[in-house]
Amino acid sequence: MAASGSAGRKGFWERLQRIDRRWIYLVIWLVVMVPLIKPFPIKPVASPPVQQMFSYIDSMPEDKALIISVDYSPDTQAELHPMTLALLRHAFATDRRVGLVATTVYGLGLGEDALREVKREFDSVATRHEDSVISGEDFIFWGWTTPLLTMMLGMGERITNVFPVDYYGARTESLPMTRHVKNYNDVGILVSVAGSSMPISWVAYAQTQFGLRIGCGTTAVSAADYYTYLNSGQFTGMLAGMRGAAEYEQLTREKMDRLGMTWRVRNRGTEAMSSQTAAHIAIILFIVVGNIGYFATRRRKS
Amino acid sequence: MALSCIVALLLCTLPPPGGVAARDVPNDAGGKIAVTWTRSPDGSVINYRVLRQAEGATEWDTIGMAGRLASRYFDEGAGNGTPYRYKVLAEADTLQGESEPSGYAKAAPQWFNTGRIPSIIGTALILVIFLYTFQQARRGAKMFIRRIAGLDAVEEALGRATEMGRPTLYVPGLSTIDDVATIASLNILGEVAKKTAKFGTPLIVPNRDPIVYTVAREVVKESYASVGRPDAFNPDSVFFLTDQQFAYAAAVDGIMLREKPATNFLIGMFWAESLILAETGAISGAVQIAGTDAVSQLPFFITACDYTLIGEELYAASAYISREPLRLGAIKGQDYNKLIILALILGGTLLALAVDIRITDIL
Amino acid sequence: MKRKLPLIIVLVTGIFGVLTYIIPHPIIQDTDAVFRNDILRVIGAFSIVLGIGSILRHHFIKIKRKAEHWGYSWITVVALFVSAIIGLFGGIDPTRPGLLPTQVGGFSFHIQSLFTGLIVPLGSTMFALLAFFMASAAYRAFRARNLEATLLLVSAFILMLGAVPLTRMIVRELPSFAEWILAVPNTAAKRGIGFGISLGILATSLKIILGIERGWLGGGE
Amino acid sequence: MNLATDPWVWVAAIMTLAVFSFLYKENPFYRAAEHLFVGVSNGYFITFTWHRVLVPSLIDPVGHGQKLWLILAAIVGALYFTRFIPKISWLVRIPIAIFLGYGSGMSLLRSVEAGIIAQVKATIVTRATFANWQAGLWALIILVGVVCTITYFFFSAERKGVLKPISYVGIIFVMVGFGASFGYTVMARISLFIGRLQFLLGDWLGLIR
Repeated sequence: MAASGSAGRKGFWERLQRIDRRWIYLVIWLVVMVPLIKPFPIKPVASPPVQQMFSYIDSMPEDKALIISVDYSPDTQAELHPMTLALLRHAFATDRRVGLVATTVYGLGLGEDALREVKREFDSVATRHEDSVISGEDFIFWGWTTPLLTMMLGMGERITNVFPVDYYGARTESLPMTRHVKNYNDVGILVSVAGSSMPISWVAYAQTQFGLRIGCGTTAVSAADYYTYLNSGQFTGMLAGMRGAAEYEQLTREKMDRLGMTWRVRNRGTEAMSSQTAAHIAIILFIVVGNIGYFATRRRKS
Repeated sequence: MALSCIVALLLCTLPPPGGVAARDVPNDAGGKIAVTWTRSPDGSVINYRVLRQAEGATEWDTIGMAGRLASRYFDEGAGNGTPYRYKVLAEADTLQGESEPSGYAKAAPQWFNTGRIPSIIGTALILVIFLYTFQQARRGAKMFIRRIAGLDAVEEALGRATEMGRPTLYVPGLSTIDDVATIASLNILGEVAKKTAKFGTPLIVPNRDPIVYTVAREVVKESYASVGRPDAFNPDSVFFLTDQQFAYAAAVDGIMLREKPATNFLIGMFWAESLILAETGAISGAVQIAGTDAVSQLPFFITACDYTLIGEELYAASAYISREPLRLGAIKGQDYNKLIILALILGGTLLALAVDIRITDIL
Repeated sequence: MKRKLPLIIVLVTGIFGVLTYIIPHPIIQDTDAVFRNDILRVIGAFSIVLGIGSILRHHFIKIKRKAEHWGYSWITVVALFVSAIIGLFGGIDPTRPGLLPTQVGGFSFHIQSLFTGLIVPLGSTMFALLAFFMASAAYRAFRARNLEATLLLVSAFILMLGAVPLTRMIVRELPSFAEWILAVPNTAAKRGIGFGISLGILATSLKIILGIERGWLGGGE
Repeated sequence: MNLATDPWVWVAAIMTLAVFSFLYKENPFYRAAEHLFVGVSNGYFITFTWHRVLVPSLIDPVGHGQKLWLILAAIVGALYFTRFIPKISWLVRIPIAIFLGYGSGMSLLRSVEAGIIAQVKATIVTRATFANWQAGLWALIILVGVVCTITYFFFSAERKGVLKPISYVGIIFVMVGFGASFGYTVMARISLFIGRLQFLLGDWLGLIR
């Protein structure tokens, strides 16, 4: 390094031009890993589609339920699981009833995982029975069933017909929440969190036939294809990729603070956003440095 | 209106759906009748129940439910040739409103899908042009084809491999044999193999699909035979690796860094592994020629490879290298068809701007 | 015969493929369903034997010749046999055990455990290498050498800037401009390329069905 | 620190590290993981083909005396093996021809419908498109881009005269589009790496909780 300084600035740029790619890898590794362990505060600003979904859920009538359809599998978990968690927190914090369904077998494990985590958060600060989150009263995890079409349409008539027992094996007929949530008429919005095209299936069946409001949580890659559904109003809001999750987490955090629920939760989307942002800035800087170097060395040659 | 509601309530009924009609679904394999109705004006309806009665029967059977916004139901259990009629019940929590029965309808299979007529006409037109250019080519008409940078580099790249005494790697994409990109890639493989046979450069062809593997092996063997070097064909040079996408990518990455091929061809259909392969190839210092019709992967090949055949260039490539008349004829046909597409787009736009029509009316 | 018969088969199955698209009648549709779900699946399954034979042969040759890194070939061969035996005799459904027990104490070596414990992490880590490769490819290739390269660089740059919260706050229009690039010029380019690709597919399919394209027949008569 | 106790988590973590070690250089650790990956994925492939294809589609029905014509399909499939018998090795072309012909026939009309007719319809600009002047303007830009990009792919004429500037505009659209696709994908790819790190640091080492 010292030698390159005496060789002059041009030598430095030239060398930078042909820098070993492993330095680039190392930088990427560090800028992603360090913020994961020690996140730096970054305040996501909600984009309009995220704000739209949040506002709708926040202001829908108290007696309407939120359904989350866990339509992703472990390979897209990093991007999508934080959305499920944030939606659950928002609903429980504002005393909304929540129903969970899975359209794939993978969704079962992920749905259970999400419920367990958020339930623990609320239960650990609950001082009264009413404050804790109770299966069958505050939420029902209906589970998974096949075929898909029968499930999507059947739930519009009577959910207990489609799911006689819930994921934990309880008879759905006997659950207190069933009295309030019988079919789609009692549902304010269904949010399909999916790495696949499942949100479109929900629109095609549950929305066109029953007028059910559909929200969409999806990966960053798929989001580009979904904007048409958002613009046409078929989706009430959309969370796209880790950023969408982080923005929803931020809105939920602010809401919970206003409600005096100031306990700390693990906002994985926001956590990853610091990594995400750091990596983006690193790549942008690489490109800038690469081009400065390119012009610096070219000028010398000419 | 208010009065009718009161009457309806008194009778424990909802205003029923109206205008129930049934008819055979066209362009299908039979067994399907479409039932349509106008929705009940009452907002409390939860769903509609569809009932069916076969001619001569006395019973009405429930055949299915439809949501409160639905005004159509497909009876997919209708027997072909049996006349059925239908009734629709609007249902709320405890109330019901029953419609008048529809007329009789019969389901029947059709022999021809009239919805496909536009694409049949379009295909016929396109095919006629191709057949014409094939004919021209057979007669020996001169076929010009412009320079394609990536393909001019093939010879040079293979020459480089020979000079360096290093092998050439050819990845024929990760798709199956019925993917046309794979066929195009195998055609190019045939031409590349002829040159490696002449130069005496070792060729490595790892495969992801077992059927593609069998064809690729035949193609390479044939190329070696056709240039008079059947003895130089190494049966182990074309092999199957694994069906798992990323296991395949891992293994090809390993080959790139261990065997150090001087030239890599990444030609065919690719998914997310495109950049994994191309970047590893760049690390190994190989000259890389890529080509794919997977539009979403092209940006990665363009950034990481020396030459990239974009989309259609992949299909033009085997004609370009082999100069075989019929293949050149196909290129000519493609160009004529592009002219027609351009004419349709520009003409259609001018027409649609001049007079107020919808595109669905003309196409 | 040796060349004619395959060419006739290609023509016949090709025409059948076309008919499935225009004739809704059950005679065609049901035949097509049987063809796809039974016949092609069964025929295709046999080709896998060739594939497995090929990879084994490839590694046995390496072992026999003691080619460079031949020791690693044993890993592939042993892993292939062990996992195939576990899968074939242990069954594919963890709730319905096969002939071979796949559990020792609390430890399961069922084929699905191998899938989630080995194939999934290996596959998703290979996939994750892309995060690094994107960075190094961008560093090398995104240089403003000429107009084309500059455009590539600038539009990628705008999209990336649009993903950073800070710049989104400074330039409020950035995200929507990024979306515009995706929705307008990007769509135009992809559609234009798409036309050519569709024509290329058509020409190639036609050449195969008509027997003009014969490279796949391989050598010999 | 809260280390994982599940042996499979350890296996997965070691495999993850082995693959990442490739970033430094090709090394024995990666080489072993790579060879293991190829072996196990093939074992899984065999298992899947047997249990999910051959048993339900061939062995079960034929064993129960149903669909006996499937034996014929099996015979055609077995023709793949004639490759090893030089005298009748040409028979291998029969199963290949079946796949090839059917695939080509299937794609013929479908690519016209989806790849050409539908796209022409989507590209034509009508008066209705101008209901919103902005949408109309964007549609016109798309039209120009499509026309120029198609022109770029003319092979049977030299890029001279009027073709030269038009195809140049075409390549401009292509480059802008490709750059956008690249930039857009960066976020998703970093997410994949974050997912692996969350596994390593969270599920395995228990560092982030």
